Amino acid sequence: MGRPEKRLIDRRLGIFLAGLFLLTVAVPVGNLWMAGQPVPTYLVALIGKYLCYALLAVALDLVWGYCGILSLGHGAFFALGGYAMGMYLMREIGARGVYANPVLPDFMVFIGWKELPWYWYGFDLFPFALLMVLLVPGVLAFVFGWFAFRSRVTGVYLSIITQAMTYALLLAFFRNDMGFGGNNGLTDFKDILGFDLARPATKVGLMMLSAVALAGGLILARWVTTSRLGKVLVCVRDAESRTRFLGYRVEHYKLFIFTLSAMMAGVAGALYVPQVGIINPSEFSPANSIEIVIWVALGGRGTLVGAALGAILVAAAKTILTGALPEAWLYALGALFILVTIALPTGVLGALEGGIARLKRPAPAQEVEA
Amino acid sequence: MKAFLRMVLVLLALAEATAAGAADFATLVAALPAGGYADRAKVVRELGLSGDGRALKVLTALAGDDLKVMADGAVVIVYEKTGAAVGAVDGTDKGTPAADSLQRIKLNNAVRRALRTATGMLTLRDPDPAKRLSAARDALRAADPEQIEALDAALAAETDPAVKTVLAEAKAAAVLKSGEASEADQLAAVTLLAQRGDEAAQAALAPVVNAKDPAVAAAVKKALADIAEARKLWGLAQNVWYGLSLGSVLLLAAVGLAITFGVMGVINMAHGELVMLGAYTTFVVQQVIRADAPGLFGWSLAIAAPLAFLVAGGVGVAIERGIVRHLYGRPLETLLATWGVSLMLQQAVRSIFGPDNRDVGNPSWMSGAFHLGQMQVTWNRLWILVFAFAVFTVLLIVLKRTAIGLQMRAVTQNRAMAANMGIRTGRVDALTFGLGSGIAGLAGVALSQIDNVSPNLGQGYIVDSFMVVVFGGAGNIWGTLAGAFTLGIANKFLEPFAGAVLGKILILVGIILFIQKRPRGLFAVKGRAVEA
Amino acid sequence: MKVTRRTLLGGIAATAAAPMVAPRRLWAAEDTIKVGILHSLSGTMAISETTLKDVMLMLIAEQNAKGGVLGKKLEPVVVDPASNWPLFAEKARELISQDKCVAVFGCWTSVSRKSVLPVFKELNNILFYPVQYEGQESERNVFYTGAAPNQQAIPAVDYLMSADGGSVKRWVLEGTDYVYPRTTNKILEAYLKSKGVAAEDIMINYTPFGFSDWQTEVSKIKAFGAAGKKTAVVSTINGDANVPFYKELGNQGIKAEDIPVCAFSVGEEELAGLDTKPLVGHLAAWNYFESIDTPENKAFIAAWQKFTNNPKRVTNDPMEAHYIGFNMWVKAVEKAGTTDADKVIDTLPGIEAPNLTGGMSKMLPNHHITKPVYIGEIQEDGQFDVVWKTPDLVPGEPWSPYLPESKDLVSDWVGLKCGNYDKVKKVCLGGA
Amino acid sequence: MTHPHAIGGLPPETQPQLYLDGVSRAFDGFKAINNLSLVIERGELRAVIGPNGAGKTTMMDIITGKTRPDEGQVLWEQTVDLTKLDEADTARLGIGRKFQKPTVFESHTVEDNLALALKADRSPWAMLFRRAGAAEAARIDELLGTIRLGDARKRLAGDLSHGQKQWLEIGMLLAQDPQLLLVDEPAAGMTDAETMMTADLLKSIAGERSVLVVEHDMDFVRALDCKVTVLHQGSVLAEGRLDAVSEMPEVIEVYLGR
Repeated sequence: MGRPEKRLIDRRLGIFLAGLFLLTVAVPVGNLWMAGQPVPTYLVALIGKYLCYALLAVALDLVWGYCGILSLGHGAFFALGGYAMGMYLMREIGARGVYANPVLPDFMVFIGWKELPWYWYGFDLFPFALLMVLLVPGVLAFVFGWFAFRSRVTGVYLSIITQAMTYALLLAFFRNDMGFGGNNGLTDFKDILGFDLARPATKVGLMMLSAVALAGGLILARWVTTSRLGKVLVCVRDAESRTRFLGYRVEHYKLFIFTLSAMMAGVAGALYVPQVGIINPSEFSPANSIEIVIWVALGGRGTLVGAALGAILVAAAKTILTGALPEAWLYALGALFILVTIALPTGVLGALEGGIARLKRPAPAQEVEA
Repeated sequence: MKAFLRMVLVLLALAEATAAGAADFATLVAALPAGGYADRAKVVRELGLSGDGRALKVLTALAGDDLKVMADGAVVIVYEKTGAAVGAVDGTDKGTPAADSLQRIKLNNAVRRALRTATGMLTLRDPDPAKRLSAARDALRAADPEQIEALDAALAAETDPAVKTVLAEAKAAAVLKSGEASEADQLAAVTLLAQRGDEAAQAALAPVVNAKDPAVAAAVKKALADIAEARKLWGLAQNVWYGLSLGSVLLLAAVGLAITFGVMGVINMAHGELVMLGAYTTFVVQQVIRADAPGLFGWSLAIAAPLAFLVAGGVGVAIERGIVRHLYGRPLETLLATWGVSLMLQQAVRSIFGPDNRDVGNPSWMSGAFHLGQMQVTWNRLWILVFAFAVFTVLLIVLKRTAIGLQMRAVTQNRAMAANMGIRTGRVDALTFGLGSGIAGLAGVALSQIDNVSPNLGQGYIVDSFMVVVFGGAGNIWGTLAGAFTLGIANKFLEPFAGAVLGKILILVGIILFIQKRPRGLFAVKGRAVEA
Repeated sequence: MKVTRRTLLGGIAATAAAPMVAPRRLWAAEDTIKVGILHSLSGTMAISETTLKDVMLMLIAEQNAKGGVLGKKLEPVVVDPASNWPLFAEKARELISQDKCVAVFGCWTSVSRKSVLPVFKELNNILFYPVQYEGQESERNVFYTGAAPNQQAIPAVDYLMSADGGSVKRWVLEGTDYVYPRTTNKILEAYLKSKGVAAEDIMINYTPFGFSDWQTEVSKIKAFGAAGKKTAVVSTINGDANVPFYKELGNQGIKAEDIPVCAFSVGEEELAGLDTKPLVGHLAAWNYFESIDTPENKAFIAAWQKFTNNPKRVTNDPMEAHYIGFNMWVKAVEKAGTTDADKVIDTLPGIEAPNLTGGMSKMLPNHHITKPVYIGEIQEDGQFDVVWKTPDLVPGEPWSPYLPESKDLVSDWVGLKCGNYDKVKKVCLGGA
Repeated sequence: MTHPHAIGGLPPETQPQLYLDGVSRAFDGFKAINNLSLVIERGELRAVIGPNGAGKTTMMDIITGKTRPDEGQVLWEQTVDLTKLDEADTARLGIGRKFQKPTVFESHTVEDNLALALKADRSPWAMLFRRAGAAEAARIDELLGTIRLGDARKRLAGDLSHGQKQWLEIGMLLAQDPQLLLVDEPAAGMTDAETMMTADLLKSIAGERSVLVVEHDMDFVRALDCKVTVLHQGSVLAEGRLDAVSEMPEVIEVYLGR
């Protein structure tokens, strides 16, 4: 393990941010202004989606990589952020739904509801929806964490109850009575803040926004982890008991980072929904949350940039393989997971950096792997 | 036996032929193919009431789809094996008509219902008491006023007390339905049915709750209330049974995980797929038996169980040696690798067996149900419960009483020390993982009897299995036992009130809250050693 | 050493994958017409959807054998949306904008259709949707070849209420908790009440997806049926949960003669995973059964079993829907002389294509088709025996007249150019 | 919560710093601590000895609030009830604890380990914004001198030797500026020279602060040259100078005599 660098933007983050910046410049140019459209609109939405996943992975890395909390329920925070945004987008449709009801979303008319339930109030206002994107996942994480961390639930026990949490939410959101569209979820969005979601320019804008959010999330996460608080988090991860005996209220630290991470996940979800055009309960499924863990592990736990990279790699692999090998892609993906864990214990980023380091400075003979 | 039966039939036919008239029977049989289902049901009913001894044979053939119409319009009974046809009315030989020249007499539920009642009427005087009992039950279900006469005759001739009781109840139901008997008779009928006190009695009483006679109506109302009250307690017992049964399924699914995850600390996400492999092994075994030795079908599960253990256990050993071995000390990474294994196993099964459900049959001893008081117990659930306990007991014995079990515990408690004492830890690891996986395979055999056998089978159980192990307290297989049954019973008590969906949500919230109270599960290993 | 290991592992992965990989594009030539196939080949829905992918491949191969369309070969493009709803949208976009498919045949669940809808509207392409659904939708870019509620649910209930069906008086509406059962049950509840069924004679019950412990639910049905009135269950239970449901029914001794179960989502394919002996007489309502004896159907089954190289492979209703839909599309393209989406969409209404049950189905202006309705009883051999059918083809109607929200709505993409036109207010609702 | 004032001068003899009376604690029926009473005076150096399972670690768990006693009184400075507090509370009161197995933050540098242990506002919010200052650096220099790890300042704690880790942990305790140090077997795994140096260090710490040492190594206890408490089966068997205690027949029987 190398010595942690103290600078806010180290080389690793710097390179990644530079790449991200190039992307946000190249994509709009290539999509909107260049002849022949070298970047098809299809790709824009795809990149936007990957960037949201990357932000979600960074959020998980913050709690898992730095504080040792393996959350198997982070998909829940992502989905809640997504639902908050989805609710705004539903209200934004207004009377353009198939039943032309100015207030009720189609699915409510469809199941015969006569008035808007109270928890849908306010979502017609964008700022309120934005607040909820942060608040709903944040409050859930705070309450959940307050109970769990205070009772000193740790390790697999914590992982499993986070899984129980997202599973319970999955079942709850499936229920049509909940008023969130049941299995179909929220869909058929028209526009956001008056911008038509079907227009390429809107898609490019959302993708750029996602890139900015990812950059912001990375910098924020980096700032937190390089602060004294970040060091205490690592203390908690490595020696929780020692940290307590030094007088730190471990549960407060866990609560802080868990809530912050949930809010980041919520933002990722909120950006994801207008780009994929649907939010439904399957986002709460435990398998989705496990996949987030896999992104982080694959990219490199506790490196932030690695987590983002892992998310993008796996999502891109899925896109390519489901199209290129529709009957066999699961073999390829499964094999990828196994190979990475066994052959690259420090994740893709670790292997990459190790490789570069070796290239720069030819290793002494005895270090060559036998 | 057969000869005797035929003799009785002939005697009966002779006795009644004069009264009912042979022409009538022939007309009825000839009318069977005509008209719609409602007409057919009517003819069947009349055949039943005719009491004609030949009717039973015709009706049995009809139920078995062996009654056909020949090109010339004659109704014949066709013997399935030989294809030979005989006249349905007189038994004359009609040769062996070509299969496609025969027209089917189709059935639907209404006709089938009429058939059941009619066959029942005709077997009320059957020499076999079991057949008479089932006939009496059919009569009770039918509650047909037109059967009163026949029931009276059967009652007079009946010697078996059990059959007699049901016959009396059947008559009571018919009497109530007709509403024409004296008040005293009707009240007696109500009392009789109230004594029976089960769903059949309820079904017989409920329609006459608004009887014309106010006294009868009141008595029926009271009887229904009494039955409902009495059944409440049984309902409680029934719920406990459902809970135990669900618990046994959870236990089977989770106990293998209690070894690989609870004892060894490997987060084995492929556990569900090992269960699935067990179920597919059962399918393959049954396929082979169906093709080569149909007589062994009753034994198919007994044959499949050890094979499933070996298949899943073998795959488990391969996973351990190939992957998990490299990851000890990095427990969370086993999650990633075994998730990959799970994806590959799912897809492999999909490629080999196809994506749709496979038909795993229930041997006869796994089918049907029996009554325990007012409680219904299905055989398959009972055997699964027994199987779950058997697996658990054997596992306990292996862990506590055998040399390999001792080595397993030694290695999991102190690997270095065990290695120093000459235990080959690598071999023990592989065997322990194989044992846990093999048990997952056994669970698959049981689950194939109640659930889909499809590539998704495992995914349905993996989350629940982890919940059970963690709720019970990882590292303690007694905890898994207690956890499985607690969750099973709690679930089944919540379900009637909250519904299946909300019930499950409440259980999950319950688990979350419970872990706050006991952060190391139900059966936590206590003491200060835990956190050291 | 390092290099060798990596190559070795890569080699293993490649050899493992190679035999299983079906070539995605069958013709590499440029001069083909590409048709997208958007069905899940993995995940929970693979169980139902894989068959539909296969049937599309067969239909396209047959069409190519006949010379293709407009003188060009058809080229199927298969992708796997993996039962993941956002992935459906992504893959739809890929099929249309990357692979330049001129029409897509796909989706099973309503949520997957809802997920891809905006994509088809935005990119102006054509989706053929082959599964029975809850209605309440009619989109310009979608052609619904499965049954609308009036082509399945209502006739089934009519049959059960008839003397032939057993004059059912008491109803259990049992479903999986999602939109299709919820809506269907709502329509049925309104319909039953309009037929004079009392509220206490209707029990509605929902269970989660993949529900497997049916003990309590089945005993509840049994108790509900013990009220002395003829009771039937109308089941909108989703695929996976059906096998344990029927197993429990059989074991608890609920016979079709006593409490028949009429299902809308159980076909030949689902029965293939079951021992049907205890289930004889339970019902299903569909627009097609494999057992229906017509020359077209016989030929289709023979071709299917030959194509899949499996003499036991069954056929089912959504397959027939794809058969009809595909033939309609071929005819429309040939009539329009182009694959241009706008022209094909305008040409399709009015096109007729034979169904497999001896009739001619017609594409209606509301983008639904005319279909016969059959009620079948389960037989011992896993097939259905038709016990009832509608005398004529029933035109599909997306907007249910039994729901207050939709009773005034009509869909007409030819005259009114509107999927949700309010007859009373005389306006096309919504701004889409 | 009030933070203890800096200590100046020796406290009066009559004021016990720590007071345990009739404390019991059972695990699954086994009484790890049984009616234990113990008084530590301010500035005192005390060694606690006893065979394995005598309840030494459980006693420390109870004092630091990690384990709650079933019964009995545990008072800090005669007023604060320690049974109501948890580890972080007791640490903030001024009780520092060193584990038997050296526990330092291995992925942090030696310097960071000490910096994180320094007495300061421990709330997450304050930690988020705190940056290193000159005063802090000076204090760390001083501590590094005391524990003789000046050269290792920038090294990762995980790379230190076993003995160095023990020292670093003691340094972290000192950084907390505690009034009472609970030290669990500090000499375990140390060389003889290191053991003697540790004894000297602890002796120098005592006086200003109270120190309670649990130890097996008799040479080390002898080197500490202080009052000794012998624990047996969860209660105090004997108390006094080591020479006196080791001559008591009951002590010889249960502990030294083996």
